[in-house]
Amino acid sequence: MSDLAATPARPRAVALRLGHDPLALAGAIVVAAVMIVALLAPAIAPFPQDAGAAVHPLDALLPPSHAHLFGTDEVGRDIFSRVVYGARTSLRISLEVLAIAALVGIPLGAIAGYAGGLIDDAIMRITDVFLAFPALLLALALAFVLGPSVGNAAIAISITWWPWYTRLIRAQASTVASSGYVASARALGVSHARILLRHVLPNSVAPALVQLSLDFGGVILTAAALSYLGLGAQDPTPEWGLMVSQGQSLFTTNWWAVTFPGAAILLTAVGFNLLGDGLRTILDPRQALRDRGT
Amino acid sequence: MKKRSAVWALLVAVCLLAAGTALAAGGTTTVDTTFSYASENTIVTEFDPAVSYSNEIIAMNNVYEQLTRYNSRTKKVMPLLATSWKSSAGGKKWTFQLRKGVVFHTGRPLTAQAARAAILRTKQLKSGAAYIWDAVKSIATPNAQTLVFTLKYPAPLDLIASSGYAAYIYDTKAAGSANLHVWFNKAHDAGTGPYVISSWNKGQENELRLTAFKNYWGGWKGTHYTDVLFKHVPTPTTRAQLVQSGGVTYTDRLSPQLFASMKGNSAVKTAEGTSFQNLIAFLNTASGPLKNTKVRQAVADAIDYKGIVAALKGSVVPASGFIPKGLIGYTPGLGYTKNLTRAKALLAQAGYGPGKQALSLDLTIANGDADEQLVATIVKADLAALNVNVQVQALEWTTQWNKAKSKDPAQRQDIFVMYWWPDYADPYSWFINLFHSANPPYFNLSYLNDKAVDTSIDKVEALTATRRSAAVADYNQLQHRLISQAVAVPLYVQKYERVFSRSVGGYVDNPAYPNVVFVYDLRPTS
Amino acid sequence: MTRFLVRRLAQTIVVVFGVLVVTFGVARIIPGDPAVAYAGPRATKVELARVTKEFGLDKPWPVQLRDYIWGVLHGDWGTSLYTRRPVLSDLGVALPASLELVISALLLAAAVGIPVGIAAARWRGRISDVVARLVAVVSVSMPVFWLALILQHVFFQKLGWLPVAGRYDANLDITHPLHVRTHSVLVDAAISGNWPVLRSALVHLVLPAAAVAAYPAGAIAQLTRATLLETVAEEHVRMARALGFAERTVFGRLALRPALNPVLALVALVFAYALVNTFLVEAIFNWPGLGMYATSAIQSLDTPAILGVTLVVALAYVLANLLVDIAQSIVDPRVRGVR
Amino acid sequence: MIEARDLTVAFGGTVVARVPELEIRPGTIVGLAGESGSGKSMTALAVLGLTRHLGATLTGSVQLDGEELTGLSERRLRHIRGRRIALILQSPRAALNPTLRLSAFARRALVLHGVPRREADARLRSVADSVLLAPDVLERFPHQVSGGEAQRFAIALALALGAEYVLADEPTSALDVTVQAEVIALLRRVRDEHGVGMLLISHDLAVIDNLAEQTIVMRAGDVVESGDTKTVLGSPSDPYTQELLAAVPTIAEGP
Repeated sequence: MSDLAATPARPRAVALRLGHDPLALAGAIVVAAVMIVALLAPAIAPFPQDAGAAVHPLDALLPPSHAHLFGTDEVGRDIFSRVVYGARTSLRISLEVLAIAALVGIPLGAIAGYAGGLIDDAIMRITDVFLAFPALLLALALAFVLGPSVGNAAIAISITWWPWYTRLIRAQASTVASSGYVASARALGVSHARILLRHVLPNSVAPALVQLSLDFGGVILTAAALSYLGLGAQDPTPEWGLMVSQGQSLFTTNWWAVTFPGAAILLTAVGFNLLGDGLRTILDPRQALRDRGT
Repeated sequence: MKKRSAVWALLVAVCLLAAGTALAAGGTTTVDTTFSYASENTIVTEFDPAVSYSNEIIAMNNVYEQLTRYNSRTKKVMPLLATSWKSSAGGKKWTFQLRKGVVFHTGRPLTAQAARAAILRTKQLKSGAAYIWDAVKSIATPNAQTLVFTLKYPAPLDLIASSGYAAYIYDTKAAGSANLHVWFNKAHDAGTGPYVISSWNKGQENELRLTAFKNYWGGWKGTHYTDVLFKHVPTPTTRAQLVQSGGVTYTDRLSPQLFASMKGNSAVKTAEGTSFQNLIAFLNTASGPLKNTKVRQAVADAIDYKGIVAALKGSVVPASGFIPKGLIGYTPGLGYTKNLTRAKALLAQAGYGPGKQALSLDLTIANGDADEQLVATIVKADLAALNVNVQVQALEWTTQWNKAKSKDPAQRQDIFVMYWWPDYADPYSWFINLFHSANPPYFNLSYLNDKAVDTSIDKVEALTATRRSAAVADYNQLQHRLISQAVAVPLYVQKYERVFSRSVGGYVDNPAYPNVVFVYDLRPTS
Repeated sequence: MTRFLVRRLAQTIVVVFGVLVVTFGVARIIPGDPAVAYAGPRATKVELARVTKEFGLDKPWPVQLRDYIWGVLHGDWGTSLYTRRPVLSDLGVALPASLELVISALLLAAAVGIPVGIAAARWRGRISDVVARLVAVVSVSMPVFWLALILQHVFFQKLGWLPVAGRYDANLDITHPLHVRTHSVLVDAAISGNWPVLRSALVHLVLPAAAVAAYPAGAIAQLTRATLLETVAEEHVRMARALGFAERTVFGRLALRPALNPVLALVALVFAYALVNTFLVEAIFNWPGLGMYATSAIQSLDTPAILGVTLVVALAYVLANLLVDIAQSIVDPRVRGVR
Repeated sequence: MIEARDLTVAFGGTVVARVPELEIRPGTIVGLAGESGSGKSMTALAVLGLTRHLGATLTGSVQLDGEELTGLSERRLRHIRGRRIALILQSPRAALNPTLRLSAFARRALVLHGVPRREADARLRSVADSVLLAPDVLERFPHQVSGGEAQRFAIALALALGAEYVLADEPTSALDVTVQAEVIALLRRVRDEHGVGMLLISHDLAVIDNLAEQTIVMRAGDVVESGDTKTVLGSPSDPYTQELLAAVPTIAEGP
């Protein structure tokens, strides 16, 4: 089986090839926009204090206007400012979750793939157990124990997210482990740890990079769902899922309270998914092969 | 496309076809004699008429009847199971004449002895609103039609007997030798009212169904609703769309915006009116940081009452004291107003406030109530400005209540937000239940233990029957004391906003029986 | 075949055991003494002691774990503090409603996803491919609760085509009462030949199923396109074309069947995701499934019910995985040796 | 006879195969030699018009018994593929649909080309016997048969369809030596007994020398030498052919 692990291509080359795929390009633009909005939130948001604890009950539920681009919510806060700061909350949760998931999942996957046998089986069964638990139900339990909050939602999601990376890396690592140069390294008496670090991990990490870019959208959706159910972000934290939940009873009469936060979730998730798809075709040659159809 | 996916396409087509035909079939509407009531909360927590004290009032008042019924419009007590009554010996002796020809749903006739047994059982069980019968020393039944009450102190017994809670007359022999309480909670009833319980499935959307009681003493001449269906529909938008589409006949409270949008809608009728229901935030005077009066007063001064009323878009009116307008003892000009400077000063004296030690309070509200959620958001924001962090927890009502009554004070909340309305059209219920000391706590969730307040409450009910002006003065003085001590904060008085199908005739809102619809009195039109 | 099944069953049992242990662990870390929660705050000391003993809360935790697992296997999943009924009987009512919604959503997703995936692969690079890929990405990125609100608003409020909520028309209870056997309205109505209720149930199912079906449909379309393109690049398709088979047959029977294998595996993953998505949709459509049961359990701090829901969702996921593995070996003989 | 003139196959701008002239007469075998990537396979696919599926552009003419194939509609071309010109591929088992039993796959191909279902089974079984394929092998799935059996089945299917020409793309390269001999013998019988014209593509000059009367040598897409096998392989004029021959450890004597 020839070694299909892709050596990570140089960033410039990746950007170049992204340009060819219109959908991936669109994704990259949306993601860049969301990141800029998140970074420059204080500058972009006309009413930064509305993202905090400020309320203006007298201006409750004003329709979208020049002053309030997206209108105001049921306690008079400017929805546009809160959606802008919401970008920050969502990106922070995704970074937190994916960092934890990658740091736990990837090494475990590498060990399982490399070691094989009993260790592999044990790790994979543990992974299966955690995969069986949807993030929602763990968030439920955590909301009990530590009280619902953005942080606890992030913990709950990462607990159920790392197994995906373990599974992904294990498949890749076992192929790398069975290849020639690992056998020769071991023959030279190189320690298991060094082999894992120098050979197995670098060559298995590419698919994980692709999965990471795809998962940004997934984590944002899951976090929004938890906040919608009241298990994640709590008022006054500006979080898109929470804003949809709060505006829900106003949907038929004041459409803007629900529409804009929901659209923000959708747009951001679409952006990351398109970008992820684009990266996958570049970083994972097998997929490229499939796409060219030769 | 290939054969396989053609099959799939066919499947989807069948679904859509079903959609079309169903709608066509739904088109023909004969006069619909089922009155369906969409409620935000689950309907039944307790079936025993002696103990029932929660949302099931909306069903119980169609199954059971009281001796009398209060008419909020004329402010008079009307005959129901009792045709006439008179009081003597300075209001300490009341004689009621019972209506003839009334039969319980169990088949037994309504006699004075049966009525006496029902009231005594309710009194002995001492739960729910049983306190309303405290004034009764003994009940005599000289004959099958006459009830004679002897009271320990003068009290308005005709008004008390009209209470929406704990005043139902029921057949105490309904369960024979079995335990009556357990029998009731198997969804049985032993009332005299126009409807009988026909089916109950907890946790389902169509939770409770009542059906007409054939030999109801009022008879079934003319057009009446033959069935009453209580549906649990938590989401406000869904309830609004159901009533608008004819999916349900009546819905309880919608959000102010939804109600405003319904007014212009030809498919429904709307009704607005003042109510005796107000939203009160109880501050924990017994444990936690609010034990310090200065901190409580600061919290009371920090809240933006005008903002709350404005945000609720005309569905509420500002509160003045604890007694709503329309009841004796109502005192205008007693409401709080936001006073930030005084709030800061008071907090500073207690060592809290901006730049000083942060204060954390936990506030509980009932889950799913959009108005309470909004109030919590505004209170949290107002207090955040004073470096006071309010943790809001939305809980199921019974859980919120159990948390407040827990034996360990540390588990209890600092601020308990809930609605209150009188059991009968009299202010006494606020004070005996909410501010009179009681151990273990029941509804006195400020945990107030103030001898002066207790003694004043104990004598005010008797005064109402004898020297009304003295009673009014007492209520006035009581409210001033409670407000100055910031024991609890009245946030607003709710306006009832009803939305029901155009086909409903003869609807009259009676605020003495909160959210209750007396379905028998309505006329279904096509 | 049997060797593969036995190994797969053994793995499943280990995972189920793992799930039970984790659920038990979660129960232990949830604060609040279960006895107090059950007996009620006003319970006397004696009452609390009795409940503690009855629940066996005084024994060391390994013993409690053994009792817990023994209990679960024998149908004793504890009593719900909220409904005061055994959790298992509550789940017996709630699970069929959620399963009815999830399964119809997955069927709808396959009915839409697979043809879209085929079309995208067949006309790769052309407009319909780009459009199909865009539609798939949007449906995968759609927040399901937001979609549910929009569907309800458009199809009920504005167009009035479909009912707003509930499982079937309430006044059918009088004219055509449904004989409840399995608590799945579709199944019960079909068995007892109650066509009006069946039709009304189908109509009430369309919107919630569509909302839940969005993610799976997109995911299935994306994967079908990818695996189909991969299969079409293989030798046997070059041979099929050389034998004169038309593209229609190539992209249909010849390439699709081998390409379906990974799609089946996806169905298992997407099943759990869809089941959780029903939690978000049920409140909006007033669908009395696991979601509504879990939400009311959350609000009333009802630990046994929460654990019951956790366990049943986890077991459903494990079972779905097992069923998919079996289906895969049927669909694609290469997978685990022939029958 | 298959006649190709000035055949070029290009991906985007780059030409991958240019064949000035190719003639395959019934009952004869034309060898096509060259390193891998020299455009040999592309030439075979070009004849069957299958380069279009890979997104390549085809110029030049391909005639079958005088009928120009390059201009034909896809529908007309499909009648010729398999029925008159068959393709044999390098990895025999991978060339068969993995989810169909061999008999089921053959039956679909035969029915596609108008053979009634009843007759299809009989025709397949008789041809299978002629290529020493036991009936039970036909009931297996591709991953349960050996490489040799799969290749023999492919040839049997071509014969069952009545193909007059066979384009064999490295038919023996993926087989071990013993099975290679069997397949080579079978190909010779197909030429001699069934009068089938064949294009034999291989990088193994021994196989070409063994079977082919005519030989063409390609390098990087271009034909560097063509003519009788004896002259091309015996005394090559082109330096590249000489290098190729030198690289082969043993030279089998001519037929």
